Amino acid sequence: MHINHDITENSEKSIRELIEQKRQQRNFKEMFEKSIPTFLFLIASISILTTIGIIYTLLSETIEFFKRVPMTDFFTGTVLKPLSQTPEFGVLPLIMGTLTSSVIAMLVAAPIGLMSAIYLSQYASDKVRKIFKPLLELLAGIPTIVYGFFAFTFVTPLLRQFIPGLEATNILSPGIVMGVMIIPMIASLSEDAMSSVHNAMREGALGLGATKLEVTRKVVIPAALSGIIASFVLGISRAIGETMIVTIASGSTKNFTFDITQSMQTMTAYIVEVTGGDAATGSTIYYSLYAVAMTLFVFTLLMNLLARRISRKFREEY
Amino acid sequence: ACGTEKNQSENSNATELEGSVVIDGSGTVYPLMAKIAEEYMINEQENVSVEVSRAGTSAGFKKFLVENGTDFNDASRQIKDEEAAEADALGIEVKELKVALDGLTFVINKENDWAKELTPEQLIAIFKADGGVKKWSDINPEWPDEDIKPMGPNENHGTYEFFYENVLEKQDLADTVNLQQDYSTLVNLVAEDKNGIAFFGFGYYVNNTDKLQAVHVDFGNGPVEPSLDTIAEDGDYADFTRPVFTYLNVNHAADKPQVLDYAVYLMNNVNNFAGETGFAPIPEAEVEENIEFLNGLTK
Amino acid sequence: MTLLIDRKEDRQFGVMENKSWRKPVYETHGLNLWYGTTHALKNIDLSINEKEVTAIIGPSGCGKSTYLKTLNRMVEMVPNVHISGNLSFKGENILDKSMPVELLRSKVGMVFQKPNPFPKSIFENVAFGPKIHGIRNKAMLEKIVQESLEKAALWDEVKDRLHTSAYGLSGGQQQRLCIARCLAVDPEVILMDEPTSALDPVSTLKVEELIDSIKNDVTIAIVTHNMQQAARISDRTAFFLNGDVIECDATSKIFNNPSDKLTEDYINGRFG
Amino acid sequence: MTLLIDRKEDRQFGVMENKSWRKPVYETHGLNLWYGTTHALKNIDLSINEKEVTAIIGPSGCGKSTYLKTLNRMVEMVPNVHISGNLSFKGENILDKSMPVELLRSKVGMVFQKPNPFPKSIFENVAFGPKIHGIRNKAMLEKIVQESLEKAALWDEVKDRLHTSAYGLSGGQQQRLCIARCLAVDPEVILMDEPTSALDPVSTLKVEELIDSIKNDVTIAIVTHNMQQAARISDRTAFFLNGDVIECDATSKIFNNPSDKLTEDYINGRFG
Amino acid sequence: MNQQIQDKMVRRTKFRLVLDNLSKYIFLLATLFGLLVLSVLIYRVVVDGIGWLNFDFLTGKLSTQPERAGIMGAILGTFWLMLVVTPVTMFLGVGTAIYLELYAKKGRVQSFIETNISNLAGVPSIVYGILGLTVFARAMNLGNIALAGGLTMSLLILPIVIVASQEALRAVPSPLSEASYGMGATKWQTIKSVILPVALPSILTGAILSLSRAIGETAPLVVIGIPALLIPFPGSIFDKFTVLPMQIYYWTLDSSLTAEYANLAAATIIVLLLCLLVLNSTAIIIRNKFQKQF
Ligand SMILES: Nc1ncnc2c1ncn2[C@@H]1O[C@H](COP(=O)(O)OP(=O)(O)OP(=O)(O)O)[C@@H](O)[C@H]1O
Ligand SMILES: Nc1ncnc2c1ncn2[C@@H]1O[C@H](COP(=O)(O)OP(=O)(O)OP(=O)(O)O)[C@@H](O)[C@H]1O
Ligand SMILES: [Mg+2]
Ligand SMILES: [Mg+2]
Ligand SMILES: O=P([O-])([O-])[O-]
Repeated sequence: MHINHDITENSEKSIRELIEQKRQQRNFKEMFEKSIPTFLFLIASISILTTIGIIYTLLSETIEFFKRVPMTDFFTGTVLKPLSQTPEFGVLPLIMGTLTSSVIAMLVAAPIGLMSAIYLSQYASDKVRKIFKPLLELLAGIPTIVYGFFAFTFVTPLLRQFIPGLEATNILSPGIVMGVMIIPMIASLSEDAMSSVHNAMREGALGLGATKLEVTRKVVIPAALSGIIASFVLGISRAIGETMIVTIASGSTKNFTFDITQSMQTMTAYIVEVTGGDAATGSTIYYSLYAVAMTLFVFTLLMNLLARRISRKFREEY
Repeated sequence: ACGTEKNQSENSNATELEGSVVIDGSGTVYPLMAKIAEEYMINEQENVSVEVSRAGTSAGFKKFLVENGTDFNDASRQIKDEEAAEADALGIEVKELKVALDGLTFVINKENDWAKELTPEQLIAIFKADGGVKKWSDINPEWPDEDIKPMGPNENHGTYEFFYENVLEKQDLADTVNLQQDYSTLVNLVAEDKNGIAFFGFGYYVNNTDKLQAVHVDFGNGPVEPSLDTIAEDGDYADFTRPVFTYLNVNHAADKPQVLDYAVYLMNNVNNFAGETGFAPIPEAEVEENIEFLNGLTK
Repeated sequence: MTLLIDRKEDRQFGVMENKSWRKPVYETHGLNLWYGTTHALKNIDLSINEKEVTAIIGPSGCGKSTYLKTLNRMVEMVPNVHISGNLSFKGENILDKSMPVELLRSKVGMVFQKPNPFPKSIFENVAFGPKIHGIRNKAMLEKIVQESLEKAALWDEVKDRLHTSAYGLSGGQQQRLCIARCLAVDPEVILMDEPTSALDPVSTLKVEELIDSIKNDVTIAIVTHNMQQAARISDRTAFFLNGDVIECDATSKIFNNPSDKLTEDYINGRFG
Repeated sequence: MTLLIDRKEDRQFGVMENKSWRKPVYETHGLNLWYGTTHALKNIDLSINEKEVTAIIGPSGCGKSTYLKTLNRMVEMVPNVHISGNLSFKGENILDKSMPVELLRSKVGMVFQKPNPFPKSIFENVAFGPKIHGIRNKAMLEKIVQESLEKAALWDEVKDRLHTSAYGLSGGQQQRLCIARCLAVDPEVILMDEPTSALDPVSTLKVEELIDSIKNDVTIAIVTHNMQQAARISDRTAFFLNGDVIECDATSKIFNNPSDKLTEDYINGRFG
Repeated sequence: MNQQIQDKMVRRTKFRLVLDNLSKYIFLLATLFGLLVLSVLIYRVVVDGIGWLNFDFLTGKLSTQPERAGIMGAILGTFWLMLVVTPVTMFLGVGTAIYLELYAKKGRVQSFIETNISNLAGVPSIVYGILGLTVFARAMNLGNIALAGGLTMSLLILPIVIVASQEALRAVPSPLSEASYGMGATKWQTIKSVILPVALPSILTGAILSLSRAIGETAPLVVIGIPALLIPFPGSIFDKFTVLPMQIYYWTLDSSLTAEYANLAAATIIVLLLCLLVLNSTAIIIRNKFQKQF
């Protein structure tokens, strides 16, 4: 194409010619451009390295642990006395503590979180939602150490006024506080799931004369069930991995019991106890740290996989 | 980030030192060591960083007895033979520095108005496996028919070992004894539980006299209340009095001037700060002896 | 604008029938509606007559959907809506906030542009309305479902898979299912907002036939952008422009001899 | 199908001019394109001639956009696209993978249905093309921006706010800005995919005037669903149906005397 | 059938409305519960801590004596920690997101990496602590310095940053990138001058929120080991350090030694919460300001 406007005369070169000319000089740029995907791939593989790092670290020391303590003793033992003269390494008390606290947390978080989600997505006006949501998110942003402090110095003494048998360190209070911590997570994920239910569907039901409650119960929740259940599972996973709240508020008694008024130790709190006290290499207790961490890792991994499986499965259905 | 403005003139005789001194070990000894470390950094060597941690005596030894380990390990019991052997094997020369005296204190809930005075035998029976004591009424039929809740620091702690070895004389602890990593947990447990009874260093008791009361122990000559007066190697509370130590890595002291300097400062000041942190002082003669040893390292 | 109702003469399909003067079901007087500051309906006067098909046409954004949604107060779901004026349904003022919309909506069904079945079985979709209104009796529900699907001319196509997901149906079938879902609560009016615009021609035809077949029982108001469709299926047509009703009259009149120049221009595709 | 190029006779605006036989810029022979298994373009034979406006019309889904996007290989951005056949630009086979698309696209600009200025200032929008092609000189850039905006008939409207966000412009101004952005790299061809369908009538007119004013310098291929627009602004018109080119001829011929029955039906609104 | 349905409907509608209203209030109460706990928590902390919060406390050095104790060391430690975390996570997080969203072919590798990232997001923080202890503190022999802590925290929040950045990139309207490609821009040019600038606000929002997670996180640092008494101010990322949450942890534990430590912990919590509030509001402001641009 021939250029016949001012720029040609003034600069002697047309834009097109200029561009052509610049293109000749682009060799370096092309090499740069070509190397970008590789470079970014290397960056992306850091996350894979992290996983490998975690698994390798945990696995190698765990294997060492199982050379000293038979796997069956570890997984079926109900007594954990790592420091005793005659140490016993049964992980069941820790699993019990972890599951108990998680169940308590979910008993608090699941209904309250879900109801909050329903309120925010179905009932609240835009204005109210705009105020409540960030406030709830604030709840999620509070460091767990603060929750631990709160559970220990406020919730436990409060509960003890109603539950006389409650010990000063117990699994109930951190469980409840953990539940409060998880509420925003469940509320927000479930709300996302419910708001992503097509408005058309909601309108369809409203158009038939359904009340909001009926729309929610019969249309929105069934349609968003995948997301809701996935949020529960993620909540459980979060509770299982929570550390500071239980460390501070539940003591370090390795009880194998169903009694939630008693002190119990979770897997995470055990790790803190052992690393805080004795992180020196070589002893059996040191290796037990990795075995417990591995168990914890597997637990949460399973939960996460389950959450994803659930949400994917339901998504396929509709 | 550390300023160096003022102390040139004040400590003109002392040489400016820098670097770090790493201390770990006993939680019981921690308050005393932290106090002295702070004073040292404020008044003596502003550019030396003294880091004090408190993993517990035994745990601390594991960090002390490795290559490039900690410089000091605080201990609420004496170093064990195995640990000393380990040090030999690693070529670490260890110097024991006795820093204060502590009284193993048994604490009970404020509301507990029956078990205020106990004998060592009764205490042992409460904590020992098969001691035959489960309820208060097992000790004295007039006392409440309620389960005793014994507790104490866990095996990471020198206090546990002192109790296990010197009081229980290596008899097994009852399964019901609630062993905790953190002293704060123990304080709260007893403060909140009418039937609780726990043992730990005197310091954790004197700071919580509003929440706890100490058991007066009857060693045979009438009940003795643990206090800075009774806790002494020849005091009334002598049977439950134990020395607390810090162990110095002498190789480090020889290599790092700040470690040695700190050790000297430490020994010069232990008795000044013992009282306010809940310890009884040690005889001056022992202090002198150690300072002499340390001065011998300077050359 | 004339409110006289003519007999419809040149229907393009459906049997010729003798419709005499119809009773208005909806009467609108001086209806104004604002979305925030947007004045979407301006002083609307319009009636919708019993057992007739009223088509609402007009260019995009003229307020057709808004008007339709006002008729069962679905428009209230939009935040910041303000309404003034009179709108009565069978003589009762439905803009009165004290009137429960749930009751109104069960009498005034709505069918949307895109079929929106619930993610449930075909049966459950149709039974939804009766169920929320308290009908639990299984035999009764089955009867209602079958009748509604029959009326919606869908029964034969789905009777063997009533309990499979409604999402397995084609677009046209889904739209007829949505109509069946409306019919199941035996509404007096069905409002349809471009019900065939998302459908292929064959499905569109089926839905139009369906409308034709139920119009003897139900009053229908239908928004459409397809002039031919309006001409084919409606008895009366209202032409909206920019929030105003320009003209409302018998469909034959609107399409053959509109009183307003604007209507004529629009019908002949001169704008829009 | 005839590839003869007629002189255009009844343009609706723009000066009458003497266009003689034009050289084809694009030549398409037996072009097939699949999206996965959807056969979107079927054996297309079509040329686009230099400094003419070629309109591409046809019902929705017939492949208009696909063909247009093939012309600058933007279609490759869709995963799973397969292309076969010949497509040459100024004699060079552009389907050849070894040809750098960046070069092609700098010569063949594209304007989309909805104006899509970058969230930058007006100046930066127009300077974007020259900059990515390596022109950094400030004076030069300023000159290019001004010239491009002038050609796009936007200069007077924006010259006082070159450094404010392009999002402050009206839809029609934004669309002209997008055209200016194309012009700034001095393209030989501009492809336009329904460039006015998101605009109001006044803005549409302005864009049409702009097309008319630049057609002496640039070859333009424009997809439109507005038959009047095609008739108004194009020299030649290609009618697509279902992935096929049914007819391609002088616009006057297509609209007044189409050779194919299908074309005639479409033009007269009988389907689509 | 008609009459039956009609009758039932009228009778039931009232009941249904009452039920609807009632449940609305129940749901509202549930929502308020979380907020109630939040306010009690904040109230308690403020009551305990506000009296101790003053200039000397903010700027002072750590001390065993409550009246003398200050948290400047912990504030600086937090600063150095974030100085490691911020660039590392931004670089790795945004880089990975760009790779996954814009370069990786949809396929096995891409979905493997994505699965891996979402699994990492669910790994408990304490496990990262163990990784950090083993890899950074021990194997790389960094010990418990800010760099080691920072790298550990980076890995911890990396998955969150990646996912947030991916969403931000995905939200860039495709007409914008199409326009750029249509002008002959190369992929990297398009990313650099069109996609990234548009996505930046959301990327920043996500990043700030994850960084605030790192600021409040304690467990990994407990595992790596932070001295209980550390008086000198850390002067670089190679110094030993402590951070605000660790200081809260230690003071909470030591409140049995000296009761006032509980107040110090509460005062530190106020400072920490204020920091987080500022960060979160910044994120929300950025989000609101740029959200409705397109
Ligand atoms: N939720 C809303 N908020 C604000 N304005 C709205 C809303 N819904 C519609 N409007 C405005 O009200 C006017 C009427 O909209 P309405 O949807 O009724 O038009 P319509 O005739 O149905 O158009 P279409 O044929 O495109 O569906 C339009 O100007 C529209 O922009
Ligand atoms: N990304 C894609 N993936 C799969 N199929 C596609 C894709 N884009 C278009 N198609 C299909 O290819 C065919 C042609 O589409 P194209 O967009 O070219 O139509 P069009 O003529 O531009 O229609 P419209 O007027 O609606 O824009 C259609 O059947 C369409 O469904
Ligand atoms: Mg509409
Ligand atoms: Mg198209
Ligand atoms: O913490 P200890 O002093 O009991 O080792």
